[in-house]
Amino acid sequence: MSDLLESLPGHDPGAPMLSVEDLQVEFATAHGTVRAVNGVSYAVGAGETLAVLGESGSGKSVTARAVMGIVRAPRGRVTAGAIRLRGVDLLTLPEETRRRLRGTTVAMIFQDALSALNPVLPVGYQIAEMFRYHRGASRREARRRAVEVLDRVRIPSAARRAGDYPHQFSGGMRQRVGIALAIALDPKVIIADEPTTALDVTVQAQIMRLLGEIQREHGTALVLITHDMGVVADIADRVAVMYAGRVVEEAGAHDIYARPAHPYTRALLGAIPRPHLRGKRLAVIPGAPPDMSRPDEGCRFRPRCELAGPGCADAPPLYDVAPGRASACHEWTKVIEG
Amino acid sequence: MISATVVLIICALAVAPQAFAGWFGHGDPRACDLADSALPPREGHPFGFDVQGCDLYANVIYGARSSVAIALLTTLGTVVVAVVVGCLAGYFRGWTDMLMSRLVDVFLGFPALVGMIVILQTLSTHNEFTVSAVLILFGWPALARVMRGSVLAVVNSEYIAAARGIGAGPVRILLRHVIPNSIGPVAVLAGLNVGGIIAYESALTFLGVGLQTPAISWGVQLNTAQQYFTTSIHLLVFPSIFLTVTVLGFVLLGDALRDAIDPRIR
Amino acid sequence: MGRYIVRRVLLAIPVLLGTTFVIYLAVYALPGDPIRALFGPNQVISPSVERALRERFHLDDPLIVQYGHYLAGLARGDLGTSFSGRPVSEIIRAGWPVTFQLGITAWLMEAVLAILLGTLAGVRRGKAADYTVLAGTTLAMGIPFFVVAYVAQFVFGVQLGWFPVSGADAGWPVAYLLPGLVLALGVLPQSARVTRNSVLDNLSADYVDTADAKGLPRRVVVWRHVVRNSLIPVVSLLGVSLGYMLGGTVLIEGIFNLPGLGYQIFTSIPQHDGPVVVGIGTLLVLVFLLVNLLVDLLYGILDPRIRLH
Amino acid sequence: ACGGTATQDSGDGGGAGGAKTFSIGVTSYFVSHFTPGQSGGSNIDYAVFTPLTAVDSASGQARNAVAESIESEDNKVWTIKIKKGWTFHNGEEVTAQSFADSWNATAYGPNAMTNNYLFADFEGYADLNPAEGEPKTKTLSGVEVVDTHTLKVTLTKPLSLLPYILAQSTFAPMPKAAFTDLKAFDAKPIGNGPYQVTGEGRTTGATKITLQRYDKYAGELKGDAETVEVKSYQDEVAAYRDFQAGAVDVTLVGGNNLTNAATRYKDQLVQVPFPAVIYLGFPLWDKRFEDIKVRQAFSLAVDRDAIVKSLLRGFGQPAKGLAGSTIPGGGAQDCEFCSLDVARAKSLLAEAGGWSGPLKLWTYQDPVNTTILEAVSNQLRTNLGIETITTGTQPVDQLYPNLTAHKIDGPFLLYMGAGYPHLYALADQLFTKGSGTNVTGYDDEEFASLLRKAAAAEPDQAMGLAQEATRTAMAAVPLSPLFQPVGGLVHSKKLSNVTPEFLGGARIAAIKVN
Amino acid sequence: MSAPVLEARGLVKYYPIGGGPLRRVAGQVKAVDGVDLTLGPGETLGIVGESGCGKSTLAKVLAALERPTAGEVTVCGRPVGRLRGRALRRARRDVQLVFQDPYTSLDPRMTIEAIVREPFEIHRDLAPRGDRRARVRELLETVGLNPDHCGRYPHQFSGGQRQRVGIARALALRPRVLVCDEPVSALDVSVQAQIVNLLERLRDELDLAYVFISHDLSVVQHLADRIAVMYLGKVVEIGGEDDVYRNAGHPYTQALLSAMPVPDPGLRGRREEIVLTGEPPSPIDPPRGCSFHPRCWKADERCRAEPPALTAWRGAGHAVACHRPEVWSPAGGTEGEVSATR
Ligand SMILES: Nc1ncnc2c1ncn2[C@@H]1O[C@H](COP(=O)(O)OP(=O)(O)OP(=O)(O)O)[C@@H](O)[C@H]1O
Ligand SMILES: Nc1ncnc2c1ncn2[C@@H]1O[C@H](COP(=O)(O)OP(=O)(O)OP(=O)(O)O)[C@@H](O)[C@H]1O
Ligand SMILES: [Mg+2]
Ligand SMILES: [Mg+2]
Ligand code: NI
Repeated sequence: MSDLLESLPGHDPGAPMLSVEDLQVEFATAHGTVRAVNGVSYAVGAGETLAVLGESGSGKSVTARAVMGIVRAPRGRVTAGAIRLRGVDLLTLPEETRRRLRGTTVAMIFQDALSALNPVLPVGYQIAEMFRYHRGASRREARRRAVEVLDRVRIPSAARRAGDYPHQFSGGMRQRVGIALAIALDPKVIIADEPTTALDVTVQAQIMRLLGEIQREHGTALVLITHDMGVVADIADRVAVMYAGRVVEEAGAHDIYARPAHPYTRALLGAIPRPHLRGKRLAVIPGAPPDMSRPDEGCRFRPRCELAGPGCADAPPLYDVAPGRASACHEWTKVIEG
Repeated sequence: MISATVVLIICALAVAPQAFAGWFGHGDPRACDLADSALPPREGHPFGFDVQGCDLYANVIYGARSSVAIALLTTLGTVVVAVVVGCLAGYFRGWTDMLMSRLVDVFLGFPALVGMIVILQTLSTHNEFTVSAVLILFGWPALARVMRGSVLAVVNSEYIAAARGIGAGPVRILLRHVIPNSIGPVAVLAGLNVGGIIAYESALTFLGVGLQTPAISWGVQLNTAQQYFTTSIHLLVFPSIFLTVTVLGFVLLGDALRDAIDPRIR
Repeated sequence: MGRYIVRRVLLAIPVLLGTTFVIYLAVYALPGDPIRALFGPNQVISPSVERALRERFHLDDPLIVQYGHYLAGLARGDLGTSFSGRPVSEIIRAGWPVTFQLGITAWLMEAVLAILLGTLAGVRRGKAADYTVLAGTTLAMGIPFFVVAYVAQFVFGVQLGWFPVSGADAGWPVAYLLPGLVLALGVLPQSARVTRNSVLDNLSADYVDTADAKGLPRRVVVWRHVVRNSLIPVVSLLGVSLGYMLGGTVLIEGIFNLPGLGYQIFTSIPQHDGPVVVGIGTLLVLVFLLVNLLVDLLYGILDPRIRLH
Repeated sequence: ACGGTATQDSGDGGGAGGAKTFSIGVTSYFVSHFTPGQSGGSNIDYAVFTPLTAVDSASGQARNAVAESIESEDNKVWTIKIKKGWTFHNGEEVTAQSFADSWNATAYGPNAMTNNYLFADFEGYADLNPAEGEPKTKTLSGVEVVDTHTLKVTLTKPLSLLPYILAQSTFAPMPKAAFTDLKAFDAKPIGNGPYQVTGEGRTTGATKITLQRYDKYAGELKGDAETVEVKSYQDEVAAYRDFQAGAVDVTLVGGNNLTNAATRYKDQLVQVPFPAVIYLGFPLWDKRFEDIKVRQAFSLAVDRDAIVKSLLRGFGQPAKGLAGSTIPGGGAQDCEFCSLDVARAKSLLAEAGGWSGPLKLWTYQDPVNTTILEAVSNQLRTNLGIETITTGTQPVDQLYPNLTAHKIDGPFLLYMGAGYPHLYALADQLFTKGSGTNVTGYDDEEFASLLRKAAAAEPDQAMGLAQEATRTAMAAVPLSPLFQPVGGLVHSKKLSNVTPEFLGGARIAAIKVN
Repeated sequence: MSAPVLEARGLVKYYPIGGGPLRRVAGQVKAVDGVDLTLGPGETLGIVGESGCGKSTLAKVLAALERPTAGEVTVCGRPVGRLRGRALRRARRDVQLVFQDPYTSLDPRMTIEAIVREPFEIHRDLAPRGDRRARVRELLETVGLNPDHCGRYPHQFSGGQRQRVGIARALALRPRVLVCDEPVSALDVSVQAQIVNLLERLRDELDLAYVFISHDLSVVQHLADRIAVMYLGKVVEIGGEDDVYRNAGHPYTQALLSAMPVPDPGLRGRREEIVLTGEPPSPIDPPRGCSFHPRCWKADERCRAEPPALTAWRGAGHAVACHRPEVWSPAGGTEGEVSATR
């Protein structure tokens, strides 16, 4: 089939596979408007893995959902920014075109595989649907393709298990089904939102290996949202660290672990329990994350930051620290030097 | 909070009808002249007259008393019984659950109207209390089923285990944790049921076992109106308007109540 | 599965026996005199006739003996004889088809309307459609259904002539549409609102995000995924509402002149016709239990997480 | 009527060459039994059966029907000659034996026929209905078959009104075939009337019975329509609705629908004054009503004209006496206290010591009754100043036993129809001690002896004596007549000559189909 | 070592499937299948294991929230197995459970003050009525919450804060043992560190003993004195922190350790990983013999036939349930021949 993305206005083969530019997302709540995402930018190229790190509530998932176009109206709204796939701005496209891109060009893996799968439909059916509504496949053809996909994610005796329901699978297998949904149509970008948080380490390792293989085979761009610093260290090419609705640092994986350029990143790394810290207190970040419904002009990390000075009353821009590295801290030089 | 306002107004009507009945005319629901029988609205009598020649407006206003009393009594009664039964069945499971569930089945399966007729006929006095009692008797099972379901969902949650962990006994767990967390759906359903109750009161009158004239209630009025609606439509329209507004008020109030006891939504 | 059904059916037996006793007790406790009722307002009863009738129907025996007679008959497959002289089994056989057709019609109407309206209201939450459904259902609920029945009969039957005013002569479904609708309206508000809330719950479920993220058309997401899941609580409510409908036939059959069981039981109460009331009442409970067994089985189909053993 | 649905073909009855047919709506009570001993005397009963006599609705006189002659010397022993040539629908000849069989069956206690009491004055009744144990014989000694066409009837006391009594459907004959299966006969009777029941007759669960004209009918009034469809309804209201929709050609209307019918079907409505009275009875056992002045005051405080005019829209006759003019012997203004006189009512009540405490009025469960009772209670409150008036209803089967047991604590609104069209019947039912329907507890020797005399007297004197007895009773005000009810027969345009039967239903055989 | 505060002997917990009145039991989930544990005062026992291996069930049985099918739990020398009603409720005071999910373990309709205050209302002897409010504030402070927030509802707090509320509630009863069932799994690293620190502080201040359940090996390593590894309802290896992490003897422990991600991109691709094949077996119908044998790369006939007992292995207090234990450590490669499937 002719590639839908290529036919869209603004398509540029040289542009990054996915780029998020200054994205802002708001939610209307009983307590007022929550600006959950407040100027997030990141980019990921084909075949590359971008890990998105950050405190709970920092807007990682909301950004991902905005990319997928599933921020729920009427409460949630993308208010500014752009989301580009190879230069095509998704936000300017009509809803129907966006729908046709979902699953075919961008796909998402959700955190909790059990609740992310429809409990009353067989898993095979849920995968087959994608072939039916995007590829116009017949019922039988779609089912055959679904079994193939289940096979690809290493579900044993896939043909037989395609008729089973999600609750009949173990946690690891469910997550593999979730991956199967995402890769079924060979999308160019996969966003994985904490795909292994609920799983134990052996299963987590399996899943991560599987994602790596798929990425290698198809050159998919992968956005991996996670809390687990170990996983990031294992597979990410680049890392974006988010805090309070913004990306506060972006860098290559090696650099971030070796020499963080933002105090938040530094604190995060210090909080990881490591064998040599046994018996000692872990480093913690004092205070609590800011209330997103009462935005603070200025650096959002200021109240919890040991380096905070009067200059921090102005919101820091994303400083270019080094080629491919950026930090949103006025004092990044101090941080990077330790 | 429209719902609360509506319900408050209706309750005010029920408590002190005399304050409202006289707005347009003499306001005495019992001052009747057969010569006016079923006449349409006219000056001083905005709703017209009923078949006995009484002012319909005053009657509708006074009718709130019995109807609302029955609705509230019955709602209260059914909710209490349903909560008790639902809690026992859902919390203790086992035999208690089975017995209660079968009892509920029988009550739900047996034609309630038949049961009501038989019992009311046996009771022979038909006032607000007996009618409410019978409506409660046949009204609790549906609510109890809902309650049981939502209790089942709650008792398996971790905060119940936590309460047990700190040594809370069954009574405390039920009163402090289970009931507040499981009563939401019952509140909504109870709100929905209010309309049904007033309608049922009317059906009982229609069957000759409900409130009877000279008792004044919307049910009695609708029952009479039903016999004359082809010739005197106003007899049907005005009580119906009041009834519907009341019902809507209670439906919304049930929703609001559920939200009010849920701190997550506040 | 098979075991489960057998167990449920066996469990129904004591329930039904209990029901017969309770109804018998209730009819027995009714004040007034069955013989007097049999004769009507101002008829003279000669003592000899009265005595003969009392003997024939065991009316002078204590309750337990009467009930014993009834059970003994039941064991022989004899449901007893009505005071009017007709065997109860014959009355049931004659009335059952009418009630069955009426019940099915009403039930189908309720199910279809509840799901359509509830889904509409849920999907369009907070919009005009939602409020229209709320208002409409409230109206339907607030007005007693005998009033609805008479008005519907007058407007659609007499004035517009779209449906037969009464009687079962027109056959299924024509003769049952209007009474069925009136019956369905009585429970519709509840089931439509349960559907609506269930749809709302499911609309915010995670799997809907997945379905959206898969790029499925909205209508597929709503009907395949959301409605399918939302049906689960609705189905159990539909099971319960059948009980209400069977109860409602008591009035509706009379109003629409349908010679069914509801009408029979209704006319039998003032007659103190114990055997008829007990027979039909128990039958209705039995039907209710069976239908709810079916509903539970259907549950297992709708929700594969539930396994019945 | 408005356009009916396709389900009814009542409109094409007069179609070219089509058989004449119409449908009639009745309440289910009308067709609940057909056996003479159990039937209620509905118009359907009279279509299927013809008794010995019939009461002419115009003149109020009993005429011979199957009877050739009915004669007696002493009003005690009667000789009844039967016309020849009458046959049952199965071809069997109607003989004296047919009558004797029918009567014996009804009078035989263990058969438990509801009309059994009507034979109480026949000789031998006591043997068939002993106070205890099984009767030794199965036949009435007072009914003797002299020959095929002659019956000899012996009564226990003189009763000149026998020809009137014999007009009731209870006294219709039964063929031999009936006695092989009485149950089947009750559902599908074989009568001797102008119409025969076809098909399976009355079946459980069906609301329709088809009548077919019996062409060998020997009576005068042969039916016009070839078939008549009888549809039974829960009540007249339902039947009237079906009439409006065009599904029924003729039906009785009552209550509120009369007004509607009177305007919508002006030329298709036949008014039917019922030979009955609606009255407010007083509990004579109740101390508060011991004083006749109280009863008089109550009677004077009711505005009968307003009730009839406003509530009944004129369909009724405000009572001036016990019986209306439709009943032979009725029409007398024998009720002194039947007109509204508030001042007099008040003063009478005051003379009696005034009223204190609550007052409860009773009636049986019936929408029309309750409406009227409410109006009465409103008037009593306004006119007598009794503030705490309530009303109560009970089902018939509770109310009557409670009345007889003197357990009702207030005046009661009741309906009483004459068993047969004669003032004597009404007075006897209401005022004779021991009568099942004398619920006021009225008991007066002077009245009783007058009525006994009336029974024994020749017809022309009987009337006067009955009237005198009634006056006596009315003077004591055990009850206060309110009005004589009027019903209506409404029929479609294709029918004519719609006339009422005694109980109000349309006389089927008389109806002409255009 | 002083007398143990918590002891479990031969604990077994089976859940019937499809049971109920008049119902035949269709099968059993063998959630916990013969576990022995001892916990000294102030000691921390870490429990790790695959999802579904029975960790939470064990926690509930230890906290006397579930009655064991067999075996005995002894708290401070008192067996709790036969206690009922009031006595049982008293006994529960000494062992408190901290739940995994801070979202579901707090009653959403109670303020946190009410939640923390509830233990005082149940056990009136804990504090006189007048002191309760002060005690609640004190407890909230102890766990690092602002006592002025005590009128708020759980949903107004972050996950870490809620977890602290749960801990404060448990502490109100002055227990000897806290059983923590994955208390940090739902939290992100920075909050996790706060809770871990809090637990350590409380241990020092109050001499609490912990049973600490987690599937995050690094957190367990950080906190625990001894570690028990569970597989399918059984403890397959138990020993001191050092023994288990450096000298793991059971192949399952080895697989777990090898899969543990290390937060250092420099080690990427250089760690040896043992990849387990196959799916975890069902606890309804566990494999015969050693329950790990279907996924074990060195299983032989004996493993298939005979369940291995927990036997001492190397260091003191280190025991392994394997017929052929071998030493392996994630960093130092294998001792002996391990054919790791890649
Ligand atoms: N539907 C919604 N309505 C209102 N606020 C929302 C909604 N969804 C998310 N938010 C808010 O947006 C912010 C960002 O949420 P998001 O889910 O993106 O966080 P996250 O970084 O993914 O956190 P976690 O690591 O816990 O998944 C939070 O403060 C959250 O409360
Ligand atoms: N109430 C119960 N009824 C039936 N089976 C249960 C019950 N609770 C737990 N189980 C089963 O017992 C086994 C052990 O469960 P448990 O929750 O203890 O595992 P876990 O090790 O805590 O897993 P996780 O790491 O996922 O929390 C599982 O197979 C589970 O399905
Ligand atoms: Mg998230
Ligand atoms: Mg667990
Ligand atoms: Ni099964």
